[in-house]
Amino acid sequence: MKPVEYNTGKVPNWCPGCGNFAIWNSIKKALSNLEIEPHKLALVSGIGCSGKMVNYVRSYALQTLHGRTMPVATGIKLANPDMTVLVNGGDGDGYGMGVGHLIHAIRRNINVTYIVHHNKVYGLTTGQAAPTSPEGTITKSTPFGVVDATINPLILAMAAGATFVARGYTGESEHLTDLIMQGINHKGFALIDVFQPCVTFGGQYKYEYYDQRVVKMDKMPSHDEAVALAADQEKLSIGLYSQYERAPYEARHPEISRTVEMKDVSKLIEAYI
Amino acid sequence: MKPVEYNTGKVPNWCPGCGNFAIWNSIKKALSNLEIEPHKLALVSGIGCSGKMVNYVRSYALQTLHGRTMPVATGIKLANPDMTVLVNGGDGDGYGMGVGHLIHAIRRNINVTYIVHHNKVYGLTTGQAAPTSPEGTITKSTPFGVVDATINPLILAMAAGATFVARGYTGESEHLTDLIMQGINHKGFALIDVFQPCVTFGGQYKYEYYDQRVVKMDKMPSHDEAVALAADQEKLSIGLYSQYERAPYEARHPEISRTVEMKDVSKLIEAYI
Amino acid sequence: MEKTFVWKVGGPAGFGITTLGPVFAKILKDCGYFIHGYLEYPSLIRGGYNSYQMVFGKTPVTAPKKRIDLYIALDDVCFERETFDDDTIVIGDFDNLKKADGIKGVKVNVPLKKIVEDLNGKDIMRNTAALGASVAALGLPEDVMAAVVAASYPGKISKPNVDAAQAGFSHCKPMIKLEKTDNGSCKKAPVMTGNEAVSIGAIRAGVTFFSTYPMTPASSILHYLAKEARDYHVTVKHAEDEIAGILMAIGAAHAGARAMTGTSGGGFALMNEGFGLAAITEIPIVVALSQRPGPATGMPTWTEQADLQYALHASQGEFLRAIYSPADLDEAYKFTIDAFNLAEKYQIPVIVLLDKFLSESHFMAHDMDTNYGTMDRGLIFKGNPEKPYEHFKRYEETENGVPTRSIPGTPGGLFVAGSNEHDKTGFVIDSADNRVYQTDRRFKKQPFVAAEMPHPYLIGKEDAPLTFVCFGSMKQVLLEAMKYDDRFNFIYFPAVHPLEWEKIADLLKGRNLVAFENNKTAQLRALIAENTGIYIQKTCLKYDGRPFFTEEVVEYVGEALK
Amino acid sequence: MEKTFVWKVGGPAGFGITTLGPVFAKILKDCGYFIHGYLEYPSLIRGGYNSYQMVFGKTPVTAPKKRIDLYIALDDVCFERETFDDDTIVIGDFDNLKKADGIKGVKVNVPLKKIVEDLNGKDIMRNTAALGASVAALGLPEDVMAAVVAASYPGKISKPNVDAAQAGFSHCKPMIKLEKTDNGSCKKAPVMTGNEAVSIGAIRAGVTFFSTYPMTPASSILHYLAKEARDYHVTVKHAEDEIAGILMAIGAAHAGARAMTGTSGGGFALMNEGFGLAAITEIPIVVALSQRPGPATGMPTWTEQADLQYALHASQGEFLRAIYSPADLDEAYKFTIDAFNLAEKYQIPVIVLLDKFLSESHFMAHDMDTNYGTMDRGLIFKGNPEKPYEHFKRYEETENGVPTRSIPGTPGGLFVAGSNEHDKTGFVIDSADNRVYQTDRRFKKQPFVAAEMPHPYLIGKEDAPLTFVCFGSMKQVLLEAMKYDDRFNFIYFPAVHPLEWEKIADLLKGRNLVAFENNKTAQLRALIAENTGIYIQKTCLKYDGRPFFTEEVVEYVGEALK
Ligand SMILES: Cc1ncc(C[n+]2csc(CCOP(=O)(O)OP(=O)(O)O)c2C)c(N)n1
Ligand SMILES: Cc1ncc(C[n+]2csc(CCOP(=O)(O)OP(=O)(O)O)c2C)c(N)n1
Ligand code: SF4
Ligand code: SF4
Ligand SMILES: [Mg+2]
Ligand SMILES: [Mg+2]
Repeated sequence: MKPVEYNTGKVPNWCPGCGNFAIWNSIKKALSNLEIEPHKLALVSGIGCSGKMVNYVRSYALQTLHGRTMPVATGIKLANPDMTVLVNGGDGDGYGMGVGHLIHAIRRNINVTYIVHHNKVYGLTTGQAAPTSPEGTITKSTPFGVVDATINPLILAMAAGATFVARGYTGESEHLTDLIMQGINHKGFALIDVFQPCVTFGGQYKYEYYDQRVVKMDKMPSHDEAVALAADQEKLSIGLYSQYERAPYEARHPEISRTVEMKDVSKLIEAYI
Repeated sequence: MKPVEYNTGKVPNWCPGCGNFAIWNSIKKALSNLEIEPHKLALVSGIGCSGKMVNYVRSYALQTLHGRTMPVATGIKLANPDMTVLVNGGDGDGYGMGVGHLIHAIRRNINVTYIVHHNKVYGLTTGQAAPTSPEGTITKSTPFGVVDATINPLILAMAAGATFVARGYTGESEHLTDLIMQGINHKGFALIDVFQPCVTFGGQYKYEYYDQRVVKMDKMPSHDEAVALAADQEKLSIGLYSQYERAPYEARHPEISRTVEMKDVSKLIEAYI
Repeated sequence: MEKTFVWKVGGPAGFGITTLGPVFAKILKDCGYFIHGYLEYPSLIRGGYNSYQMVFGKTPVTAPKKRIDLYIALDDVCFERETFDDDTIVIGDFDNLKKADGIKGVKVNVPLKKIVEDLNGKDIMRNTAALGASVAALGLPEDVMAAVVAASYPGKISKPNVDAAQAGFSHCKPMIKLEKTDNGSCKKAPVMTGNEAVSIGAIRAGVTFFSTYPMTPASSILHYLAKEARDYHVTVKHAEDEIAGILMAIGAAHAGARAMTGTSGGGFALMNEGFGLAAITEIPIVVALSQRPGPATGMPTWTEQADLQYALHASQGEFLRAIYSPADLDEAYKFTIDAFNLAEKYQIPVIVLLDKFLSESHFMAHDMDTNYGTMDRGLIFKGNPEKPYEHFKRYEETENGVPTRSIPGTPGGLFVAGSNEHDKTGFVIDSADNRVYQTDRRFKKQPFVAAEMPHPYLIGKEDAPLTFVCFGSMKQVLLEAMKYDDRFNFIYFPAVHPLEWEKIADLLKGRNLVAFENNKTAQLRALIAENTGIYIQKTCLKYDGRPFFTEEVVEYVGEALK
Repeated sequence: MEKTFVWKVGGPAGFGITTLGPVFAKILKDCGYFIHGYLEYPSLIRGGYNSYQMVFGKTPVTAPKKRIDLYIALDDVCFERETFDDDTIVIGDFDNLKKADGIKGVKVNVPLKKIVEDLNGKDIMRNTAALGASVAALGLPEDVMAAVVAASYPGKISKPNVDAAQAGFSHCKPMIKLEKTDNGSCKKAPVMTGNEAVSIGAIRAGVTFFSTYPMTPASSILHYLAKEARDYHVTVKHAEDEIAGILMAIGAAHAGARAMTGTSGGGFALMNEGFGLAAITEIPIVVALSQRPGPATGMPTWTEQADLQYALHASQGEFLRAIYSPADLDEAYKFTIDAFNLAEKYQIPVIVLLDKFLSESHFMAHDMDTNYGTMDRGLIFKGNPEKPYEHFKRYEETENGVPTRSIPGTPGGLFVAGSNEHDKTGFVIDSADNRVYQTDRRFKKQPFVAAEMPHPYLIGKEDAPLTFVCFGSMKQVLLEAMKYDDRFNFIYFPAVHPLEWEKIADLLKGRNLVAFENNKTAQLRALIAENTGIYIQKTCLKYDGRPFFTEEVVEYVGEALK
């Protein structure tokens, strides 16, 4: 299937110039390259501009609640491991309200690919601070500047033991396509944090900002290098930060069955006689 | 005040031999040493065996909900920065349900001391798996063994940028007392993860287990050393893993006021005329 | 029947539709008209279709209408979404609009694009130019417009906007003869949203702590208080989620703050457990709950009154809560102030129940008394400096079921604020006696709280043949409709719980009742039946995400009394 | 009036009180007695006071009693907590008990400590020794006891326990002459808890996914299903919290699993938002909700029926849910099976409402038919392999408001399961028409679901002068009480929503009604009034954390009919 065939026919209502378009395109290309059939794709999203992705990619889509993509994706994958599960969510959604679920998803190594639209702001609710908003950022909810330290999702995910941690940038869409393909191919949990300029509320964090700072890594760094690169606020390295093997979650649940049928419970009852 | 004077008169109903007694004693000693008056102490707890601490230490105590100590403690400290805020909670409470709040508390550097009763199990609900239960642990909720990777709270907290990260052990109660004192004296968020044998449901993780493995660190390690020590499952190092300075949360809120009074809103209304 | 006039502007999000409302409101106000501004927008940032409707007249106007007198079309999307009468005046840049063929109405071509280009202005300024044209069409004075526009846009963008407005003005002739008015009271009446009134009420009441997580249509309370935080000493936290939002507020209230949170249904769901914590620990908090259509994410930017029963029953176990359901700015302001006193006096969680229509529409306030309210923090232990380390019977009744609070830090007032059932000092205990004592004590407050809640009352002619029953913002709609057909009256619930139901039963009896609610299941009707046994047979319900439009009420009354 | 007998054992947590119950139950059962076991324990692991009460007789017994016939005191704490009659037999190791002076009752001294020491056994085995003594006192056969004890303790601890029981037996003479029984049906009746019946029902119904977070008194459903996971192919997840618990289940159900979660009030609070997600996406799930006293943490190990209204109204917005309220094992089992079919057939969330009394007490099942139920997964799209990548109108009515599900993976069945209001394919849309269509369609299911719910019915003599009205486990209490005084009957609600209320109104009319509920605010009464306008004036309520004891009902009836 060609990338364009993954369109649903709905025209995305993101702001003109929004980074989400590039993510959308990269997803479609990655799916096309990997020949993933729409009915074998479970697309999951949070609530936010990012979460609207469910409307634009041909798939079995499920739009969850704000901050709650991970448990829903877990349930889908465990119930039907044959589905490719691809998750889109915002940085507010995933690193704010949802950060607890993220840590547990990492612990479980659920076999889903999680694309976080890192735009340093709450887009859909018109521009409050996200956990990725740097200290001092002035927003509607923080008119005197953010006072909480900025979350570093890559460092956190690596510390939590994530088996695949990557960073992409919407200004490097082929690179991003490639990351998404790697993420989908990875057997386990793949976090792809994507710098996605919010052209409306993103303040200085627009394409110009990233274009000046983003560099591609030529190979996967060592763990220590990865942490240092992830911490760097000036040189923003994109690519795969960390990957290792560990049995994906569904492989550790031999009880999984897709047959739903009435069961004989006579033995269970007899045990109480 | 002597440690014993911090008793409330309620006899703790922990199992005989439970590690919680040592935490209790260390808390009372630390308070006594620091001369913290009971009415200047806000004790906050979660729900669990650990959470019962509120009944046993003379203080203004608040027992929150399961997993929710951090936001309540944040509210208390911001409303009255003069209070010493000391939090007790379980490892299920704090690293399971509550891990999202923990990460955000760390980002904020809320000026509270958080003692996590690390017993590798849910005590109060009779022994289900905690996020600290090693893979393979057989419990009521995981009769075929835990399949989620074990959480490493120290590594996670350091990665999240905690300004004070320590580990204690109930078998080393003076050391623990000292850690608690350091935590309280620390201007900012202090996480003290305490190995606390659950003698009833803790499986092999009893005093003998820890006694054989626990070693005291003689000085604070470098960051890299700290991560390596925290990862070590055989040599269990106790002491201060990491500490650095950053303005505590209340210091970044100049608007804090303890005066509650009717305000003149005429200017606010006029702005709409 | 008095004539009100409907002005409406529409276009994609990002065209400055929303900002136009308050500017035009101010012009009208300064000209002596009463106004009501109603906004529709989808949950997106650019594109789609936003609209702002201004209803105005010589007497108070409080609800939106279907029929439009003057419409400003900023984009072709308008013609997909709106229908006009033959005599609707439609202002637009018709040279640049492609889908306007065949629409009804009187087209007025204003070259918005060109005006803005000529001024070297930004595209978005087409909105101000169109506004200017509409002001001219209405025969309103140019100088008032210019002054208001000048004052509405700060600094550098002030002048260009005035220029645009004046250019627009010059492109249109007066087309409508409005009735003259010289009502000075309008000039002095503030125009704001329900959320702004709630926020100002909270500040008036001395709120010192506000924490929540943004959620439409409650977010603007957070924005407002955050903005005023330093001037009015409110610690405002945008927390990591609504769970933390309410729990921070509870922690703060425990430590002596006047604390509040605010959210919509989904956030309230997450707050449920904390809500019960406030109840059992008797830590006073105020929750502004602004309804939007559910379930789940539902229709985030639309309106509904479907969380009444949820507000009444949220959180496990049984406990007393109070719920105000203000209809307008004055009530939103006053009830918020009252809510704080009530919460502290009775040590209960108090909800101020709003909806998107009230929270985000513009209304005119006529009675936002800046002196309203006096501080009542209820029973607070003064302390015992002699025995500073003693425990205190925080959960023993002092009067009316209410115990005495002890604020952390107070010498001799130690206690445990326990989420478990607890004894008088707060220590956990499972005994049957204590359970009954504490439960009964907590519920004993109920009749006293009920006596303090604003009581339902009848509006309109006592003997009307039809009586609507409503709560919250729907009062505004019925008031507006009554101007057109006064053959109905209505019983309005400014608060829904707890109430003195015996008295209410008398109010309801012997009338031709119709439950009038902005929901599907007639939740107020259920509440009334539950408490009085009076089951209202007829309903007039709307649940499409919009408030009732005036005409719909008039039509219903017409049908019903045919 | 038939004689039932009350045996009770008490002592600190950790003394093996809880484990004794099922062992003794089996002995009684094998001797032909009907039993009911009721357990009280505080929220702690060692110490405090636990007790287990066994009521038994020649006909079915279903509720606890106040008066104790035989009591086993394992510790001095017993005498602080219990009071006896003059003729209560009190078995204890009185040489080692210090606080037994002055207690009423007939003391029977059994040297438990010595017996266990002589056997070189563990302290805890005093419980089995005491059991043996009580079996002797009741004149029950030693061989049955020995066989049951032998079978109850596995491997190495089997023999020592038999020895202890027999030693205890030998220390006591028959003191009571029980009526002989040879009821073979008891022997064949399973004895278990309500949660076990629910779990077995879920397995019977083919549950393939269960995720939750442990919370008393629902945890044992998790434990049970986890244990049987591999044998019965249930993926069981102990999630990080209840939010994840319900959402994993929703994800799994979406992907084709039969999915369930289970919790108590506090966990349900956290599940609220997800509950609404299931509703708007029409993903079928079953929620076992076992009530305990609130608010907040409340009394975690005690019982109450105070979450009825919460279950009815939880989550923002308006949507259809179904709520079963089983009273006994048979219903717990069957309704759970039905719940799965109902959830899938109507694509709605279904609650099985329990309480601690039902969830954790031991009852005897008389009708747990292993063949009960047939699989009904409702309307499921078969797929269109020709056009595998096509979208499907997942949210278009097929019949009775119910659309056709399409399970991910099915060719040609693509759709969006949207938490926003959506069109027929699931795409987000805000239009008024669509909103009304979808809301009406979702609610259209209601009468069809109502017709499938078990209907309230009258138990007892048609013309009794007093009619209790109850739901859930309280049926068991009233059945027991009726044995002692049959001057009352009662209307029992095996389900609470949705119901065919017109029919129920007829059932209620013309009776001397009393709301009989294990809560303070009479929540079923409210539900009845709301739906029928019938406001029940009289109440018999209990809210101290305990279920009603039989005597309390008898006393109430006596007073009421005096
Ligand atoms: C429980 C809950 N709280 C709040 C909201 C309102 N809300 C929707 S999206 C959003 C934030 C979006 O920010 P982010 O996750 O960063 O996504 P973006 O729009 O930036 O892609 C919020 C606060 C909600 N839908 N649910
Ligand atoms: C929302 C909610 N879910 C579940 C529970 C039940 N619960 C109480 S304590 C606990 C676990 C305790 O484990 P942990 O936090 O490790 O504390 P410990 O008892 O081991 O000290 C659970 C599951 C609860 N109280 N609230
Ligand atoms: S608000 Fe920002 S993130 Fe949202 S669509 Fe617009 S540019 Fe994109
Ligand atoms: S169960 Fe474990 S943690 Fe709880 S009191 Fe007993 S020993 Fe301590
Ligand atoms: Mg964002
Ligand atoms: Mg624990």
